[in-house]
Amino acid sequence: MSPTREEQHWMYRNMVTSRRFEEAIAKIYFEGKSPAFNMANGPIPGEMHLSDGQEPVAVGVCAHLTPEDVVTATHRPHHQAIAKGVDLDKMAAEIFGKKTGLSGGRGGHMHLFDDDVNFACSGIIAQGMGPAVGAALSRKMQGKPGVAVAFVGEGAVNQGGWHEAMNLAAVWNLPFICVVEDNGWGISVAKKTASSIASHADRAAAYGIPGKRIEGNDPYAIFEAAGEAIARARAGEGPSLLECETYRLAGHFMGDAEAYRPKGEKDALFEKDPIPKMRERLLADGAASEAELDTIEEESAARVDAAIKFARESDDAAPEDALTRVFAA
Amino acid sequence: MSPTREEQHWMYRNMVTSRRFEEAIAKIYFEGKSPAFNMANGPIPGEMHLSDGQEPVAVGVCAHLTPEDVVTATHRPHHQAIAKGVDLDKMAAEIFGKKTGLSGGRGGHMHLFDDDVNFACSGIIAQGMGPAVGAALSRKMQGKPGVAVAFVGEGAVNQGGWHEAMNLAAVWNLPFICVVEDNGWGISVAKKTASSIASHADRAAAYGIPGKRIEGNDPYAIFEAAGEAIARARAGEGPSLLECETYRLAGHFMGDAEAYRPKGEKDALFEKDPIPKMRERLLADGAASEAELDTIEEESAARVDAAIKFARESDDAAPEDALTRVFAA
Amino acid sequence: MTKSNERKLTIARAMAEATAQEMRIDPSVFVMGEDIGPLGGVYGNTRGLIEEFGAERIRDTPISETAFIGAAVGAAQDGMRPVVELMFVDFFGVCFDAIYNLMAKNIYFSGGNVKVPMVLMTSTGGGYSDGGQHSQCLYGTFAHLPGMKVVAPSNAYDAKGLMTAAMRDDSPVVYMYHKGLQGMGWLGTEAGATVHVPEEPYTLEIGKAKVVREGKDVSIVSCGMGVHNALKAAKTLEAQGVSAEVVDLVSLVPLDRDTIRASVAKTGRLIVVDEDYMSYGLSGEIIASVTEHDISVLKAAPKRVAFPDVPIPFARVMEQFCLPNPDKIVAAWDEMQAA
Amino acid sequence: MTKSNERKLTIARAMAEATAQEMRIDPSVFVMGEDIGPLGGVYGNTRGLIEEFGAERIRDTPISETAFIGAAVGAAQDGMRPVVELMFVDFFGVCFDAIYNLMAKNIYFSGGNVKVPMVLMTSTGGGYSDGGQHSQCLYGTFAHLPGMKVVAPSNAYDAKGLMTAAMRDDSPVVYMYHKGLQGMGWLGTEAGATVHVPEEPYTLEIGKAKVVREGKDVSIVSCGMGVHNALKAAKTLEAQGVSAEVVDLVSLVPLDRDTIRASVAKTGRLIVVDEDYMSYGLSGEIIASVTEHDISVLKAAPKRVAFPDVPIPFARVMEQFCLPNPDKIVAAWDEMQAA
Ligand SMILES: Cc1ncc(C[n+]2csc(CCOP(=O)(O)OP(=O)(O)O)c2C)c(N)n1
Ligand SMILES: Cc1ncc(C[n+]2csc(CCOP(=O)(O)OP(=O)(O)O)c2C)c(N)n1
Ligand SMILES: [Mg+2]
Ligand SMILES: [Mg+2]
Repeated sequence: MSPTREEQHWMYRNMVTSRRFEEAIAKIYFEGKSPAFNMANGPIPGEMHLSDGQEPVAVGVCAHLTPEDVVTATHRPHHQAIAKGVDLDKMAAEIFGKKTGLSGGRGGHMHLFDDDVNFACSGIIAQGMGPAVGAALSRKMQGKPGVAVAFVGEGAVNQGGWHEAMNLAAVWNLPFICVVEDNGWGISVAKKTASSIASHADRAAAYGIPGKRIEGNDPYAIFEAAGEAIARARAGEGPSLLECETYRLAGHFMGDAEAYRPKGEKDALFEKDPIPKMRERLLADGAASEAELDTIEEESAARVDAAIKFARESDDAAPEDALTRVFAA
Repeated sequence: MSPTREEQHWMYRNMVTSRRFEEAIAKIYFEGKSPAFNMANGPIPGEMHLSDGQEPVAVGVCAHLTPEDVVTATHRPHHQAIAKGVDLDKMAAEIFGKKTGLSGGRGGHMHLFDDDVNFACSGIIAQGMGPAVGAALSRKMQGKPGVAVAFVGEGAVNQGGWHEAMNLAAVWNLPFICVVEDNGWGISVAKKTASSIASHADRAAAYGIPGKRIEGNDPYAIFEAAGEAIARARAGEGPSLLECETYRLAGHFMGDAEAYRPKGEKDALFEKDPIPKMRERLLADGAASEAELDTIEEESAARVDAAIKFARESDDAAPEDALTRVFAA
Repeated sequence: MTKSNERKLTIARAMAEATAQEMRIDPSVFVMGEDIGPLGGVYGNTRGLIEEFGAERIRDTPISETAFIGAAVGAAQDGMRPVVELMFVDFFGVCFDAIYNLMAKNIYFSGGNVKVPMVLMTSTGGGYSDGGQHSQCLYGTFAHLPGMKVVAPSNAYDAKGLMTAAMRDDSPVVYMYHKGLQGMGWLGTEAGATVHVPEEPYTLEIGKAKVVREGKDVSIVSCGMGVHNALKAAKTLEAQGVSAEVVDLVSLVPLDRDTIRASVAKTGRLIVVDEDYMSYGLSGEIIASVTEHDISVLKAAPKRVAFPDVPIPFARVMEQFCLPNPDKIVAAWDEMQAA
Repeated sequence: MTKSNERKLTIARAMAEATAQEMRIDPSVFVMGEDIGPLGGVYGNTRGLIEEFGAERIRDTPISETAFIGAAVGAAQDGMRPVVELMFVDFFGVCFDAIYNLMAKNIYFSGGNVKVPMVLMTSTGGGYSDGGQHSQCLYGTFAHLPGMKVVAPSNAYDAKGLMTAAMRDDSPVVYMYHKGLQGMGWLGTEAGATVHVPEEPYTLEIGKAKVVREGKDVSIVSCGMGVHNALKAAKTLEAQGVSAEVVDLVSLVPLDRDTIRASVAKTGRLIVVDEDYMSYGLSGEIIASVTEHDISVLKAAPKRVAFPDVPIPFARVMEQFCLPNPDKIVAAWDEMQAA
């Protein structure tokens, strides 16, 4: 199952949009944070986890999803949010803590909720697993279409909640897919320090479900594997586990000095940046012309600019609104 | 690795002692609880989880252990405590809530701690996993001999903490063995309702360690498999996972009507009671004479009687001692 | 009501009845938890449901609290109204992240764009020698953390009304039922909890306390089992010519401070009875809520009769030594007079 | 001490120094947690340790808090003295069973036959827009449950003494350090937390509060960051002719009620400052501890300046609106006068 030309364009567009978005965020993040870097300052305060380099996973999976499908993501959610179609204006505004943000500034970058496209993320490792399984259960019980995908990092696979949710999804045969983004690191802890086996796809055997590892941060291969898993889920054949090798081109969070990385690792990763690679491939395959790609890139940049502008120009959250929306209206 | 004649006698003795102990407990448990059964009443109040039928697992594993090895057990701990050599007088007294109990009545049947033989148990599912892994780590770091064994039920294998501890033991290559007592039920929930695969031994693959399932509640087969796993751990070759099929001849706890069991299941289990089976086998193999077995049985009964007498005759815990021993002296 | 019209139910049956009635009218309600199917719940509160609604809507789960409570959150956000059971509140430690970081916060994190209509039922309380991991109340633990409503009925009438209200609420409700009130014979039960329960569905307002006995000399404030202890103490005190008012909190979150304050304003004295650990919990909150509002109403220092700050011991004599009881409440009154 | 003799350390460095010194003399001490190795702890409190002690004693763990905290309990019972880190206190929900049902209770369950000499370090606090799962204090949550000592230093001197005391204690100690005091530049830091720290090891008695500023009109009681807010408010009040005493709790468990009561007995007024959620927590406990003891000393109703009962919002203006600060403390004094 290879992506069609349109799908390839969609994938490239979303990868570029995500990258541009993060570049914009990264730049703004440093406003007000120099000369002394203090996370609390500037238009975007707090922790910031960028997903540069990990875009292939988001687009390879989300290319198969519609707004009615459910996605839960992690503390590193931008690429997935964008690929899932989260409203970029409101998302940017949320990251800025504005009134017009997805949740009026209550959530922030680690708590992006867009009910229109069934997207949510959260800040505790493996936390999205249960809710995604529950959404899958809900669809099955209601007889409504839709699958649920939980994205997690490779570090999350050692968390107890991950295991429980996998077993639950399997024993109830739910339309659920767990996608592991293996960027090799959990903050400063290397995968081999944390996990007793090399490929988490092998853990699928513990649940009697298909497991597959996709090497090389390759959007096409991810597209193919995700397509199979999602089709399986839609057909009522139950959950799957995918582990995708990917690259974290940024630090764990902004401000991370990354001294824990072996020398040269970062440079090697930059050489494998998936965006120029996909561009080359699109051209080599004749799947897109230079002009088409330029247009996509320009449109993506414009889209991001508009979202950032919207966020910048929106009103700050109202302080006293902090006390509202604790309970459902 | 078959058990020697002495080991076979030891195993039989401990199985019988455990069974006699539980029979005694079961009888006394009902004192003061009739005509109306009220758990709060009688000389042994509270929940009571018996292990009748599960003795082969305890003896097959503990035959390889010395007091310096560490065992953590569950809410159903008597057979393992006995096989690990926990002081039977103090254990009985603890179950009665007496001053002379292992912890002076503070713990009760689900919280038996005997530091002399490195035994502990607890009431939350899979809770013993972390501490056993930690004890294994402690031995490795201190360069002291000893392995750690965590016994859990088959229901516990779906708990998050189980998974985390397995991975941790594996990634640190610790002298740790997890023994799953698969009695087919977690209270009223059948294994196949709860677990997505039939044999939990297959979950060993998720940690890159050996996993083995032993069918038939067979003390000899368990002895053999446990012997290998423990030898491996002692040799510094890391953790193993064993799942032993076993039978719960009692209810989940005393007072359980067991209406959830399929018709006839209980009767079939009673026919496979491992104690008469082992007696027959010892005789058939010429590993013991009738007289020897009678002596073992009599001595076991006498040992249990003495422990019960000790417990009965001991002073009640002092009420105000409830306020002491919260912190280390 | 005449005796013959009475329809006495246990709390267990009241909860099951409320659930069944709601499930009949609302297909989005379903139940998940351990042993809530064929067994009907260890504490009887789902008895009969699987027979009527089947295993699709009454789901026995693996022993995986993080997964199934997390799944309830996901299902609730997706249009269902799950009722989940945490068999003993003592087990909250294996799954509290799903409870307090997801269930309780997702409405807020979403700015109100998602609803989390779910009920988390959990058994509380000791007194029957179940040891230190099966006997706690943990009222303070749950009530301290924002985003969940918390109720704790003391009788079957309230239990049914709260259960129906909880299932209809678009916010998460933690429903803490006390094992000693549940009406399971094998646990012993407080007779006063088994009361008349109307057949038709009704709701109790979450967040409203009840004055269950009027009095003028002292306010005894409690919830769950403590209410029965308070009522017994009030009887003893009455024989001594002391008129005790008893306030049943019913809800811990939202906390009905007005009713508490009004009662103490009237009586001038406060005794809080709490089966949960004493420090940093319910007893302190009630006292602070009164005193921060107005200390001039107090004729004596407030008192608490609470579980001391020790793990719950197994031995009967030790556990009973620690638990609140009517005698201790009366003694608290006596000390107040002596001071 | 002359300025030149001063040896100012951040709390992070004070903690790391105490740990290193103890590790040098006690081979049973070791450290486990996420990112405590080469990274030196996200909050710097293990910096330099792996270089000196190696990866055998300074162990980076998988993201498996239940396993490694449970393992610490097992190792502690087996003769080791583990120091474990829960990176943010907000994550307690994934592992609280290991903490409160094992670590905190095993001494009691064993009747004192086992010791559980371990330290659980965890970061607390907000104020830098880290959102609702990375900014909590949860003092009340930990202090409510019996069996763990709980400390919360406000400055580097106390931090070192408490750390050494905690490692030498045979009971489990929860060590709650506040991110805003830690001295990590990238987080901003309260200057008052970075103070002179003697080089040689020393211990602070766990369970002793400190009067960090004497006064006679009002007692402001707090811990951690709140102490600095209280001191700033005291300065403002001083300019208005009001003499505020500031009590730093230092330990939450055991709670030094005597020191608090003595202070309020002297001043007659009480303001509790608490960055944790208001209800059912620390602020209520302090007020209750004073009022249950003797209400006659109080000249006004006690006040609390605490985080309101809402999840912690991300947006800076919202979070700052909720957090305690010196102005709110001064306002509490003003309201006390107006009442
Ligand atoms: C339960 C829990 N433990 C620890 C953390 C702190 N933490 C945040 S991100 C992270 C690393 C996660 O690694 P991984 O799952 O591989 O995701 P990545 O950051 O690489 O995308 C850790 C340990 C957390 N948020 N939740
Ligand atoms: C975390 C947790 N969840 C639920 C329970 C309640 N509970 C006690 S025993 C039990 C069944 C355990 O099944 P299994 O692990 O197979 O052990 P068995 O009882 O069969 O020996 C359950 C669910 C508990 N003690 N802890
Ligand atoms: Mg990673
Ligand atoms: Mg079982």
